Amino acid sequence: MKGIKKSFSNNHVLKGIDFEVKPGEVHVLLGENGAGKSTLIKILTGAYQKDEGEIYWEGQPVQINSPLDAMQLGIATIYQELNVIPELKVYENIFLGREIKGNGKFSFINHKQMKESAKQFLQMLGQDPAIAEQPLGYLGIGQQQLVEIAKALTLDAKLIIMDEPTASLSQSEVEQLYKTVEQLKEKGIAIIFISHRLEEIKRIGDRITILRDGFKIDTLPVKTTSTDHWIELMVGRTLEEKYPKQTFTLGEEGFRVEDLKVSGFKEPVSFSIRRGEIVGISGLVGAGRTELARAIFGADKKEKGKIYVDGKLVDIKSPRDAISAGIAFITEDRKSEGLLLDQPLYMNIVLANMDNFRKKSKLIDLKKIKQGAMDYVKELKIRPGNIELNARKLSGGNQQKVVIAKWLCTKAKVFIFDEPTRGIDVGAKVEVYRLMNQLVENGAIVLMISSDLPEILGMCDRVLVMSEGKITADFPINEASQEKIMKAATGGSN
Amino acid sequence: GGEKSSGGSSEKEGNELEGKTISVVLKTLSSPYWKYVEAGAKAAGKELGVEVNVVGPASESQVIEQVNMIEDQINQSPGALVVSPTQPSTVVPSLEQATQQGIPVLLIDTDAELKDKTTFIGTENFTAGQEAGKLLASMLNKGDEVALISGALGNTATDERIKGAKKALEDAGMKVVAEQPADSDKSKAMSVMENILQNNKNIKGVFAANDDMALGVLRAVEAKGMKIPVIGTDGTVEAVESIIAGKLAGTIAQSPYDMGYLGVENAIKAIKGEKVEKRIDSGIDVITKENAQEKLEFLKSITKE
Amino acid sequence: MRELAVNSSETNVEKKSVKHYLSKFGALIGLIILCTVLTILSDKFLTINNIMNIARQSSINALLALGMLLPILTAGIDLSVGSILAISIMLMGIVSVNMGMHPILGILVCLLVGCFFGWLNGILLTKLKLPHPFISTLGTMNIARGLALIVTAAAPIAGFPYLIQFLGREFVGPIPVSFLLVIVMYIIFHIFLTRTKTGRYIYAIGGNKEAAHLSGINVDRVLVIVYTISGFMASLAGLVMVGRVNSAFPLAGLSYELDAIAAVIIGGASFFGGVGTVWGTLIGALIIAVLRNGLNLLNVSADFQMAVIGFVIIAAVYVDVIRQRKSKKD
Amino acid sequence: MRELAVNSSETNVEKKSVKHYLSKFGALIGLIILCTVLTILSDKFLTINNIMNIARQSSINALLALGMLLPILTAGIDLSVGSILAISIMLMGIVSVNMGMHPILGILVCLLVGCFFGWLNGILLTKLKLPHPFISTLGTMNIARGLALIVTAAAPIAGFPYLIQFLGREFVGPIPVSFLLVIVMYIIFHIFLTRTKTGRYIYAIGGNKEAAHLSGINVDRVLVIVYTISGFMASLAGLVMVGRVNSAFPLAGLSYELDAIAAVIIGGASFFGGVGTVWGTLIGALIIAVLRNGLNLLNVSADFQMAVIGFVIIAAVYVDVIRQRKSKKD
Ligand SMILES: Nc1ncnc2c1ncn2[C@@H]1O[C@H](COP(=O)(O)OP(=O)(O)OP(=O)(O)O)[C@@H](O)[C@H]1O
Ligand SMILES: Nc1ncnc2c1ncn2[C@@H]1O[C@H](COP(=O)(O)OP(=O)(O)OP(=O)(O)O)[C@@H](O)[C@H]1O
Ligand SMILES: [Mg+2]
Ligand SMILES: [Mg+2]
Repeated sequence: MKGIKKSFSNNHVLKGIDFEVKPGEVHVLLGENGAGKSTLIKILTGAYQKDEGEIYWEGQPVQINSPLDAMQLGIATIYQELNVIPELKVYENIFLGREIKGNGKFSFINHKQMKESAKQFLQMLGQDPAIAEQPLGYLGIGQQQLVEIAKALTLDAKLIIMDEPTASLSQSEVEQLYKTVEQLKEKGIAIIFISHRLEEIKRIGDRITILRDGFKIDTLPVKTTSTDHWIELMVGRTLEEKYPKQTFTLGEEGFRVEDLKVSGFKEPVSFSIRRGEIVGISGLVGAGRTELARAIFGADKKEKGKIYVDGKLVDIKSPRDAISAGIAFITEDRKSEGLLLDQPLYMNIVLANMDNFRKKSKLIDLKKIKQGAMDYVKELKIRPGNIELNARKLSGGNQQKVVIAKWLCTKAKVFIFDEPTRGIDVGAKVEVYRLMNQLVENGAIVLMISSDLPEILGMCDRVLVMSEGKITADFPINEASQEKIMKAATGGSN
Repeated sequence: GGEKSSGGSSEKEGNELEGKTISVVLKTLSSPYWKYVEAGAKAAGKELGVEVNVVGPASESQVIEQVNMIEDQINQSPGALVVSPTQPSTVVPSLEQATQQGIPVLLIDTDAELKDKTTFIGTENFTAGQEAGKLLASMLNKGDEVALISGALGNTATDERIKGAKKALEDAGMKVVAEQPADSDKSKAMSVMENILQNNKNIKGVFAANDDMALGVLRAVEAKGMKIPVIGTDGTVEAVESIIAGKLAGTIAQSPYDMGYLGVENAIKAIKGEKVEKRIDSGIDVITKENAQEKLEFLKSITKE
Repeated sequence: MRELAVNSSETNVEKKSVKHYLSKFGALIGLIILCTVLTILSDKFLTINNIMNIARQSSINALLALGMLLPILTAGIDLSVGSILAISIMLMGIVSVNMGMHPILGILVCLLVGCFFGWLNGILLTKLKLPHPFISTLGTMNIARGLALIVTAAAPIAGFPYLIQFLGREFVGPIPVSFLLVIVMYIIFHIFLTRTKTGRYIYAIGGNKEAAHLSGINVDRVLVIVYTISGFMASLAGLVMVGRVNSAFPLAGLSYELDAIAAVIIGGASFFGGVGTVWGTLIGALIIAVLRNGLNLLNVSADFQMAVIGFVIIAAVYVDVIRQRKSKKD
Repeated sequence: MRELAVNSSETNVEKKSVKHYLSKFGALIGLIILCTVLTILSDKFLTINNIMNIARQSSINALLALGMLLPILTAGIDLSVGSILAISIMLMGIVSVNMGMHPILGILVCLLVGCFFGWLNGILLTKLKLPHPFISTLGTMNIARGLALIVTAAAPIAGFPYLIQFLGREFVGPIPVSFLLVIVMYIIFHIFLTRTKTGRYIYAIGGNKEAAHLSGINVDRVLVIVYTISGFMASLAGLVMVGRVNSAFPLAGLSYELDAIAAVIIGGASFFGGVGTVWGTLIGALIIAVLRNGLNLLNVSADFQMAVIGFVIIAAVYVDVIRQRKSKKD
């Protein structure tokens, strides 16, 4: 790609990017949220049209006007935002657009062959092949992501683009993915890999291109350069710490869940959190962590269970009750559960706490809302910082920050974060971590569900591990290690 | 066949008719006009001792629904069928089926080209329109401008009335300056008339293809502070009351009650095998201030039941 | 207008706001084009008298469309408005004409009946959990129409007292009271939708029901309110209609839902919810009324009218589409 | 039925499949309940004769609904089917009756006109980028109806040749040809929707348009096909109607879109696209036809019928909702 430029309205996102990928290499794209990574690859895949510049494929200039053009060249893409059809079966999603048909020109789709082939690919990714025949909408978001990966693999492409594929995967799936990437590399397939997880870049990347403010800063070999150097190039300054963990003295118990049971769980779950600690929940995809959080929050029915906030029993039947009890729930899927994509940022931010922004007349105080929203936009460094913009127009990471802002705005006492740093850049992650520190310091309770083990180990004081709807382990952080957690997560009882 | 069906309103049964029922399928039952037909048919059934089922779709636009109703009635093997077709040609195939099964078919209000029909009872809508046109012309001077308000597009009954009125008015030397549809809807008629008056200040009289529209037109005319004759068709209570109050100039009634009554009366004759006239005129009433009171009392007496 | 003024004061977002404003009232261009063409074609069109005619004629649909905007904002629909209108005015007629009770009581009955059926729509949708309001409101549409026919055995009711006729009939100077009512209701709804919690929740639910629920919004409650208001507006439109024609008849409002929906959509609202404004809806209702009025003035024959209306609906929306595409490019 | 058989053979997913099957044809329970009640209430209901009546009476709506299923699967709608039906049969009448040309030519004209207007809907939607098919099809609905009125100055056409009447009129043994046509078309559509690429793409577009586009599906092309087929089915339904009543009239099919949409939705399809089956739609169409027929047999008056139909629409869907909730709990 040469001299690629792209702007939305007056927002110049890409200001002339040159970029190349060689067969058999894993080329990583790194940059802050909103740096234009996704935009760049969407131009390559025909989802967006470039304003200027040229694209060469195997030495020849090519025109890519639609996703189909890209596919026909042999470019497969896993987009940052899930692009799946919940109503169709998993195997149909995998072969969408490239259904297997019989031999004749007018023959019908061969469902049987598609199922079998899909099962193989799923097995390759370490998944239960039986899910091939489920409607995709039944799967959790992590498994949906894996389906997307399987979809790209079936294309038999020469270039595979992965835009933050690991963001919603847990450790074991990530390992599986790394293996798959290695295999692909060996076959001489080129891979463009976007990620905010520096450890993983180090592990699988060959070269790295860093973007900032719409410019390409540099392309470096991965092995011979340091992550600190990348960060410096990426944010324009150095970053002292990736996990700015602060320890506070433990206070009294602030949040307790007792004998909570939801329909999918084998046994009731209990745990409690004291003031001053951050508790993490780790586990594999589908372990039931999100279900647990949803049940606490009143989003799903619970069969039984008691919840105490500040030692007081609270009756939670709906998210509304939960919010008034002082609980906030930062959901994992920002697109379907978090944002009003076609509403301005300020509405998104104040949505859960509109009461605070009303005049005596009970009418909404728009000025106050915008002011309040602006404060959070500044605090979380949401970019672009225009609160009138619709949420849809933000990059993935910035959207995530908007969701966090919404919950900060409720001034809750208990914060449940479900995959809070999914898809946000290192700089922003540190901001989120600082924020957690700050919340804890101010007496709030933080419960963090995360599939990112380094993050759990780096930020939590205690870690709970879930497996198949049970809590299988409860470690203080100094006793925890990747291996121990993984063992507990895969069902090992201790 | 002919078992008693559960929905019938009349329990009395004539012995000589051996429990036969008469099915009456009308264009609709949702307007006063068709309610009068129903009242007439039911009254005849009561007096002559036969069970009468009167059905009709919820609105006059449900053409195929009416055909379905006819089929469903035939399915119950009635002694005779009395039908008023919304779209005359559409009922022919199913009515042919009835005549083939030996069920006498009588048409009322609107005729259809059915070979073996027993009779047609009614007045042509064209004639009714003509009468209305004559009435309106008698209130105006040669060369006056008039407007016509028709029903929904493609509604044959109201279209025929408009054609008749137009002919009579033009024959009498009037100038038709506007002709617009108002879907037999009072409120729409008012809007349409307002718009027509906007363009044609010299209109001296209006004919509307039914009374509801005539009353809507009247509102528009009155709102303008004008006093010109408005003629409707059907002779509904509301229209007649308006005539008595000196507002509506007149209306043409096609004797719906008589149509219903005669329909059932002749159906019984047909069942018994008696001779029935091939064409029975149910007559037209021209209602103006002179005879309105009398008409109103009659209408009230038949709807009370 | 307000919106524009507020935003313009903040200079840094000014340019965007003008665009924003245009994109909000895009259908306005369609309306202006339509009026220009009609002014050229008929010298009767641009007269005070005729404009007041249009104002009156648009008012029933404008009220229905305003009510309809709410369900559509929540990604729903209300097919029952025409039927609710009918049953409301029939019962008002029975109370205030047939039974001769006080007109105020009649008006109350009318509006309460509208609210009741609207509430019923909401309850069917949220408590019975019917999959889409199309079903619940299609059901109520039939039930209410059936009842309207049953209550007086299809007989119309005339001779309403002055107080009931007031809204639909009187003028303040040259301006029909019904249009003043429209303006007042639109302003109230504008404030309701933009400045109250429930109003904003309506947009939120339309934008993302799940996110709204998880943000602590009592979605069911808001939906019940939405359909109740829609029913209320239907009965209010009925009240205006009764005043206009001094009678209530059971087939009143038949298929009016289509015009109301068309007004909302022409006015820029989205069927997928979350997008739409009251002023857009007003313009949508005016486009439809101007069109009907203009074609009457031009004495276009009825069958052609139909075809022309179809064409103009498409054209009006298309103008909006082109304009939006352009403003995006700039 | 097929689905069940296929799935049952795989024992490990058997239990799920039965549930799945039930959830697909949930409306079936509603239909069975309805039939049982009617059999008890009327001894005429469960006769061969009457069942064949129902088969005939349902066929027009069944064909329209089958066509309507496609737009709804793509999260769209087609309001123009009734009008397309009308213009198709009017032009067929002009060609084959008024001009006396060969009946086959008439049939061709009918079907081509249907395809043309459907195609036009698709083009308006995809090329003019109108925001929602509600607009484009509302436009065509008016245009086609206007044209149907214009072509013969609103006069009906009767006296069609036998060949044209064949589909709507003839019987094979006791079974009406029109119902056989329905069965054949439903089977074809079932295969089309489940076994061809375009068929699957229709579901994909309804499920997630953006994802479908990014998967290399030519969304616009599929949408044009969808609306063209819907138009085609409207004209096919028109052909059956002409055969049944031996005449074409310009108001034919007025407001049929509502019944067709109701059939699709009662049959379990979702307005948000991606969900729905042909067999569900067939059951939906049958429920409506059985209901109307039953009420006629019981001599229920039209106003009560209306109220009852409203009630049953809600009840039928509610039965489905309860059943689904139950099956989810198990
Ligand atoms: N459809 C759009 N309309 C307008 N602006 C857009 C659109 N899509 C993206 N942008 C803007 O383009 C910029 C780059 O976005 P992009 O999604 O490419 O960032 P990114 O580097 O992938 O970030 P992240 O790490 O958060 O995914 C952002 O400022 C975003 O707001
Ligand atoms: N709507 C649904 N229908 C059926 N099964 C579901 C549904 N939603 C989730 N599941 C299943 O429930 C299990 C628990 O999912 P949950 O999302 O709670 O897991 P998790 O630990 O949060 O994992 P993730 O990392 O994917 O968020 C998974 O096996 C998932 O496939
Ligand atoms: Mg991105
Ligand atoms: Mg989760």
